Amino acid sequence: MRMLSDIPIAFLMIAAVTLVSAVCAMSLRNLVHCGLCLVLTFVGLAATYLHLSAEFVGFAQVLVYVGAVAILIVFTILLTRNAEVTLSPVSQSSLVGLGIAIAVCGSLVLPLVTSPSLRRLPAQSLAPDAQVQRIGEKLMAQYVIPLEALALVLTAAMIGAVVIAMRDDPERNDPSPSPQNQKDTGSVSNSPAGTALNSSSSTSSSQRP
Amino acid sequence: METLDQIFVLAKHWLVARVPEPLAWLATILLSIGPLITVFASCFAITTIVERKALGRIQNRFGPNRVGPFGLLQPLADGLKMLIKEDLVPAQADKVVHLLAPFALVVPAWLTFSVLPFGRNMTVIDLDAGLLFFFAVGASSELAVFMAGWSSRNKYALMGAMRGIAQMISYEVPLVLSTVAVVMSVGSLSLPSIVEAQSAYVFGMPTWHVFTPWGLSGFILFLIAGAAEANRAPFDLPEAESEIIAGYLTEYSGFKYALFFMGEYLGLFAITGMGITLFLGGWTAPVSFLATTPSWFWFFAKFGAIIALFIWVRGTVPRLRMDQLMKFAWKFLVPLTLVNLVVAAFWHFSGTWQFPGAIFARWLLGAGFIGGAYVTLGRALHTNQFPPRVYAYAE
Amino acid sequence: MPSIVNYLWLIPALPLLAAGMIALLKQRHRSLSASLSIGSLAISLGLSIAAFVPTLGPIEGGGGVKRWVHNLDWFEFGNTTLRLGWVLDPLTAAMLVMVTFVGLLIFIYSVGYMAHDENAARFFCFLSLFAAAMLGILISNSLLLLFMSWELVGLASYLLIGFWYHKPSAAAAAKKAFITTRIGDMGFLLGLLWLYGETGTLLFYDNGNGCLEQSALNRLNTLTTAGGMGVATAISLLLFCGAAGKSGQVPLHVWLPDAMEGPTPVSALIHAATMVAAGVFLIARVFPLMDVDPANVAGSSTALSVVTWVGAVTAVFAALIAVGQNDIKRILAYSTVSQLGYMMLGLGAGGVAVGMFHLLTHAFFKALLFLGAGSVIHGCHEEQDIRRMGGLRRQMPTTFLTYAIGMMALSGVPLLFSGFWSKDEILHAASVWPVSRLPFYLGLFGAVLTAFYMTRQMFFVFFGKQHLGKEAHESPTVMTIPLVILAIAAVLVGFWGTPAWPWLHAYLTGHELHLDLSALAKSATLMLISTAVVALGMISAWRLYTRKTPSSPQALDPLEAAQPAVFGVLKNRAYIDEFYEATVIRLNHLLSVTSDVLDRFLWNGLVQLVSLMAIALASVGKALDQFVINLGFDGWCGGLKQGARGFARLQNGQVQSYLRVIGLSLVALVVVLLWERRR
Amino acid sequence: MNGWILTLLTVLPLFSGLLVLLVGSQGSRSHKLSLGLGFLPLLLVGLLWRQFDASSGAIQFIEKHAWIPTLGVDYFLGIDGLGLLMVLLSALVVPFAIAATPSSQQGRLYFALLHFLQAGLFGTFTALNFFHWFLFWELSLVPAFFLIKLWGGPERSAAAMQFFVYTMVGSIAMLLAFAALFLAANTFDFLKLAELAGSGELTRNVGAQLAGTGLTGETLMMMMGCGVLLGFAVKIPILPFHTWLPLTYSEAPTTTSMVLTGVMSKMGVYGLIRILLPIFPETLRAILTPLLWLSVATILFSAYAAFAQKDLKRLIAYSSINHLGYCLLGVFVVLQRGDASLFNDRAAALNGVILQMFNHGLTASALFCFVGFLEQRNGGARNLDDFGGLRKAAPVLTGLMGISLFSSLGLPGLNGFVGEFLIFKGALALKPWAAAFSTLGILATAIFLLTLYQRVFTGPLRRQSSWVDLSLGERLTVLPAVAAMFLLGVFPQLLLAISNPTVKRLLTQWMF
Amino acid sequence: MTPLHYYLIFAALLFSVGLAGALMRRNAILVLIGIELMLNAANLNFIAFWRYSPTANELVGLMFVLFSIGIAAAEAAVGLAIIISIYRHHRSTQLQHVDRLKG
Repeated sequence: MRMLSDIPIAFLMIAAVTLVSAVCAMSLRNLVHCGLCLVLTFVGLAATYLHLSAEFVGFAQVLVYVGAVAILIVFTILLTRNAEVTLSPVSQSSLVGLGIAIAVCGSLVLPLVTSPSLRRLPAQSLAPDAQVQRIGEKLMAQYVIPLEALALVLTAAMIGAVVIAMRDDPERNDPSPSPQNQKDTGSVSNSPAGTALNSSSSTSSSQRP
Repeated sequence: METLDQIFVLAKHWLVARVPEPLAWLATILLSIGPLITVFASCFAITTIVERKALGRIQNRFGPNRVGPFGLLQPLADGLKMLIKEDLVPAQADKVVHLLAPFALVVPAWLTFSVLPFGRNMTVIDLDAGLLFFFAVGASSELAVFMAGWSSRNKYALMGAMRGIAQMISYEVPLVLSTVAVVMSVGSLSLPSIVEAQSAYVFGMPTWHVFTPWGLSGFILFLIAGAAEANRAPFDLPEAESEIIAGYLTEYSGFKYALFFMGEYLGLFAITGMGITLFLGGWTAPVSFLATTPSWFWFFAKFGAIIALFIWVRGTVPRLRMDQLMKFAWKFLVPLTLVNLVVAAFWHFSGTWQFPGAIFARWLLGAGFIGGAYVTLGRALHTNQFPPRVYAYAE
Repeated sequence: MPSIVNYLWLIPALPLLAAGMIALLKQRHRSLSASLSIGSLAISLGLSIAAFVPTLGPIEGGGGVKRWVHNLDWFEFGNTTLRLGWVLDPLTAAMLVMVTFVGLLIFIYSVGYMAHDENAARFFCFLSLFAAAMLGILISNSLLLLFMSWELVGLASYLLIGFWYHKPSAAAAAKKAFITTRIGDMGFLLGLLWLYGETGTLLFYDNGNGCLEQSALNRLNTLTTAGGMGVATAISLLLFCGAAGKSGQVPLHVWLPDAMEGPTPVSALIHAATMVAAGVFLIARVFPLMDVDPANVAGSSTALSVVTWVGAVTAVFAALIAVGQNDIKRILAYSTVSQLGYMMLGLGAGGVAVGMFHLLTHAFFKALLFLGAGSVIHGCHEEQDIRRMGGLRRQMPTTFLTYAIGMMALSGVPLLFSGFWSKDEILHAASVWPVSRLPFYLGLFGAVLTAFYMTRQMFFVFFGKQHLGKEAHESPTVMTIPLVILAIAAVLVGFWGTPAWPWLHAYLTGHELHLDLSALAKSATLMLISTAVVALGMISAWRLYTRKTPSSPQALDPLEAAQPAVFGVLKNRAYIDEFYEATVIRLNHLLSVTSDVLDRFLWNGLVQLVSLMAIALASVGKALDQFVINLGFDGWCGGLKQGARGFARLQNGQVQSYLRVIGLSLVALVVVLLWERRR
Repeated sequence: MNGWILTLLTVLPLFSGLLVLLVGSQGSRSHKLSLGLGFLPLLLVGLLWRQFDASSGAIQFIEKHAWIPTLGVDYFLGIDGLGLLMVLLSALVVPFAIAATPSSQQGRLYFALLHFLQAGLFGTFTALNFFHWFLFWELSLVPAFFLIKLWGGPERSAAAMQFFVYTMVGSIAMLLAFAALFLAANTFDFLKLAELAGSGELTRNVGAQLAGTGLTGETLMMMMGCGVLLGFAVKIPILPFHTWLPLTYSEAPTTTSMVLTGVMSKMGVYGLIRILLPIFPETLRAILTPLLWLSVATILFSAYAAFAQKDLKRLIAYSSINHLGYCLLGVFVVLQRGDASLFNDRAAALNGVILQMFNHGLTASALFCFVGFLEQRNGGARNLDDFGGLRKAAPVLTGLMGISLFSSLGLPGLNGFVGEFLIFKGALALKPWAAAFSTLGILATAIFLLTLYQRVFTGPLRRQSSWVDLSLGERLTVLPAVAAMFLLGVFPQLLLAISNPTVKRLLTQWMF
Repeated sequence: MTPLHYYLIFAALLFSVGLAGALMRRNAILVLIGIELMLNAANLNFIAFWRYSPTANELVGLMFVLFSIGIAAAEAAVGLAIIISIYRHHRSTQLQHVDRLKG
């Protein structure tokens, strides 16, 4: 019924890969594997963006997520000793969770499928000119304030993350601080904030897990 | 001379025309990838031998001279060795990830070459955000290092991976920032347009970025960060044999080890290629009257020079300690690149100075500013850890 | 204008200065203080005489009185300035000489009298203060200055009467004196202020526009108050109240007998010579004002007729009471009151000269009598009740002689003694008084009584049996000398006012003076009547007491035996004190108690009431707050709390449960939207 | 035009109070220091007196700075003859009180509060703007309250509370009245208000502004007038509002009651002259007769009540109500309608009032000082029957107290007489019946004062032992006051030279 | 060109997978990964709508995604830091243990 060529093979392939890796990322026992599947999902998504001819966003997605966030997640997995943890049995509450997720999926997909307006959209539209030049101008002109704000947010997040994750009192380099005394020193470590630049976000080697 | 310059391009079009229509798109792709891979694989082989010979000479000894005349066939021997050696995989290792790691490293390395302009319109894919693509793909190498380090279930491997990742992430920042200066002055992310911007000649001197104050310092910073990114020379801490055997490569042997080894060198070649396009004017000739020589010749000449530089550095500069490495990156390189950015901006805006000697004044100011920053940062960081020596007995 | 007028103010100033200095001295400088006060008074006497000399000669232009005035500004208020001043005219000069002379004698006498009193220094201080005040009254040319000295005299009398302060009776007497005179002074003040209001000035003589001068008097003549009475008359009557208070006329005389509590020289000075005379002097001074009377019926202004009537009544009334007294000084006190009545009678009926003549003569012989009584008391060791004395003529001959001369002068023994001439002048004036003849008859009856009680007193004190337990002794010479001098003066003073040679009359009124014995003839009838009257009084007293001499001090007085009821009344001073006690003092007490009660309970009560109301309001508020709001509110809050606990369980800290809720709500939202769109 | 002396004068006591608090320790050192500081304002007033141009009678040393422009409130100080005398009185009485305070018990806080009280007084007497004036009117209450509360007699807290609340209620009425006035005239300045009132415009404005209340201008002015009058009535006091005074004066420590009676009661009369008369002439004239009845009643009732008192302080308290009654009579009598010929009488009455205020200030504080000495010597018992025959034991005390008693009695030659004479001269000409009744007051005063003299000083001396005559220090404290009594008695022109021009100006200004 | 709603469905699916993971798994990191997925699904929606919107040249969708990526990076960093500190505190990253913030 539809021409072979007009079935979006590329899109379907990418979508399939991404969805499968997303499901794996959620369900695998070994957390590191989940992390890696997540990376694959990110790459898949980047490919979708490229497919939607938004190169800049695709490359940005790869650079940010694959380059940084994935590493973060993997490191966190290492630091919180979850690498070996096995899957806990599927409990009753998780089934409820699944049910809700399915319900949400239905509530999202159903209107999409049935809504008349989407059909009206022109299937064929020429690729918008998303030149880096124009993006740069836009960023620097119209969206300069959000850009500055984003810079601030990022710096703040970086410092915050370092402060939160830093060990409480490095002098007392007690290898395994018992939960008891840990509790009283409060969750957010208040040791003297080291210079923001002394270690990349939580990956410096001095961070013995 | 025009044809010599475009010899390869013309050859490719000629061949594509030969191929039947439906497979034409496949042919164009293959024809652009094929030569790329062969050229750089051979470069890899040559550099291994040249490096070992050069190190030998630096250390006042002969390099490998047994296999073939003057040891020239040594890479062939190594390659063969790698292929036939047994590929051991540790028992508890995470087989899948262990297997995937080398490929996760090499594939992105090859991808980085797709955007470099080897000669006039000899770029595989002329991406609008070529530079961004280059770094995006480069960023995935940390992941591969992690997979290698973690999957081999070996403390040294893990330690090596951690160090490697820390180093690569830390040096990625100055690397990107130094290129930002170029992007800012050229105004575009696509590499051919950057080379284009440097192709003009003034009184016979080429307007390469390296001849501007920020360009020179940017080039030096780029090379340093690039070396660290590719785990070369002074920054080859992850595979520091003396400390943690081969770092994240300890559990690899045979073909996977060869792949890693090749990935590393490819990373080096990508960095040098990018350095050339950004600062040394890519395929433009050094002097105006030599402009007629083929563009790709100049690219590979500069390429060879920089690789020699790296080898030379490897031979002479001692390896950094881990904390010095980190401190150097964050406390020294990042601020310097930021200052460099400022000087680039100054250079850009002071372009309109008309009075005579404006060039010298601008040069002087720019260089002075960067030099000043360099000196102050150096002095600020120089914390003499060791108290002054007290010669108890000698008067 | 003689230069002395400018230094007239020295006369009162010197004793005042002396008083000030003595006050600053310590108690023990007795002799120094005595000499100071006597010295200052002596100088004042000299000055008075110096002032008296220029007023003697007749005025060149004839008619009118020599009068020199010296006025000065005191202070200004509004657009006017209040001016005070002093005047030198015959009236002032005469009085000045009399007061300083008698005062000096009394000062000398009191040196002896107070010899054994330890705070004599203070006594002399008060005496000189008194003298200064009295002299101030005499010379003042402004009614205000007169009033101020008047009040100071009152103060001095208060201090002197209450000198023996440790005796409660003395202190009470002093207070009584001051307050009764003060009542009179209130009238005086009102009159003064009214006069000031009407005439615009208080200066008597201010070359033309003084209040006693013709222009002011004519203005006053025209004005009448709302009650129809002439303003001048009203003012004069008010001034007369002051005079009555000070001179102890009938309604306000109660303080004078009690003033005997003070030492005798004080009584002598105050109740004989000076203070009491102040009242008469005031009337004499403001006589022109008194004379003004628009109605001017029967030749004498209403004011003067009132003066006459009061004088007459007081004379008789006081004489009657004097008869019933047993205390030597109290008899003399009542005699002074009656003599003052005579002076007022004289002033009212006969004018300034007559009144002043009797005042001058009375000053001398009454001072003599008081000092004599003083030496008697001194001799009888402080014994004052005449019934306990008796037969002292042998122990105290000089006192007896001088006292006899004084007694005869007082009762008006003819020809030789001054009392006869001055009383004769008054009786003559009373007889020709156009308004009515009753004062004349009262005068005669008073004369009889005077003779009677003086002889009674003489008999009790000097004749009859010796009742005194102790041995009486004659007073020292320092006391007897003034007695002798006064006795001589009592005799001589009479001769300068006899009808034949009316020097005083001429002097005071500025008429021609020429000796004509025919005047004696004209008044011969009157002189005969008065001698008869005096003889009648003396003989009846003598016969009564020689025949029925009371056997012992406690025995009844013969009169009392005859008329117990009447004598009882007289003895108790006609119960006037008790009457006052009953009315005025009681009223005062009542008023004070009511106002205090009113104060304490009514006004305070109101305030407490208001505060109670406030407290009540507050408690209502508290109750309302407690029961209505608290209960209601707490209940509601409790319910709220229960409800909230239900919701609290929802927030169980599990992050994923929150996520579930979000998911469900998303679904619900979409469903709603879909459902919405379908319709 | 803007001088600074008055502000300095007002601020000086505050500083000295603080200084005493900070520097002085307990006991005599703080007493000496406070005494020294107490005389500073007196020097300043001396300076004022010398620079004061008496003849003009206009308000001088004016200081006018905008303070709260929106409210029309400006910092407006200035004194004329009346103000100068009152300032002089406060400057005399407070050091007199400090000197008379037995340094043994009173701590430095006591002296500091006295200084603050003095500051309040200066402020009140120099203020010409209601806001500023009212501020100091209340400010002077606070130290007085504490003085009574902390060092008073047995029922001191009740007395202090009653004193404070009573005066507060009065001043609230006044505040309301002035708020309404502000609505109409949009200014708090006494002088401007006086001009407006004079021209009758004030009544029209009030009528217009507050037309909403449906009342006419006159009735509103009447209500406001009565409000302000109530404020002063409590302070002077006028009869029905005087019950706080005897309790307060008897419970307050002697030297405080010296200041209270010496100067605080004068604030009321000062207020009448400065504020009430110029601003509410018509209103007061309308209710003149009742006011006069009230003042006569105040004179008589207080005199007779005094006679019935047993406690010395209450007796003198009533006598001070009586004396202030005369001031009332003098002030209200001035309002009597009449032609220009009565100008001198009005001037007499008003001068008399000012003189009476000044003299009574001196005499009453001297009397309280003597009572203080008596109280000290008699171990705190102040009942008339506790004394007797002191003349023998303490002749100097008797003499000096006698003089001040007679001065308070109004004996000519002493300062009491001149004031009363002038008031009565004015009153008799303007309102004969009121003057006549008031003379009864003089008589009653004579009676109860002499009774006091008799009961305390004459008669047999009961307890020989405990009595000792005035020490040198006490004599030095009292002598200046007694000397002043003589001086002012003989030379009243000293005061009248200052007050008369001012009175003439006020009368012409009030145009009646 | 693939019609718009393919992308939207794909994004929805991705979103629900993320949500399912977040709800079902008990490990904090996995919840975080789930959230990352949801975020990316949203980004995808943006780009899809941007691509098919008539006013694509405005680059609004694109900008949105860029900023959303930035924010997501920051959020991931802080989230993971919190997880580490929770781990250090509770010795486990199981979400059930971390329930101090309750009513």
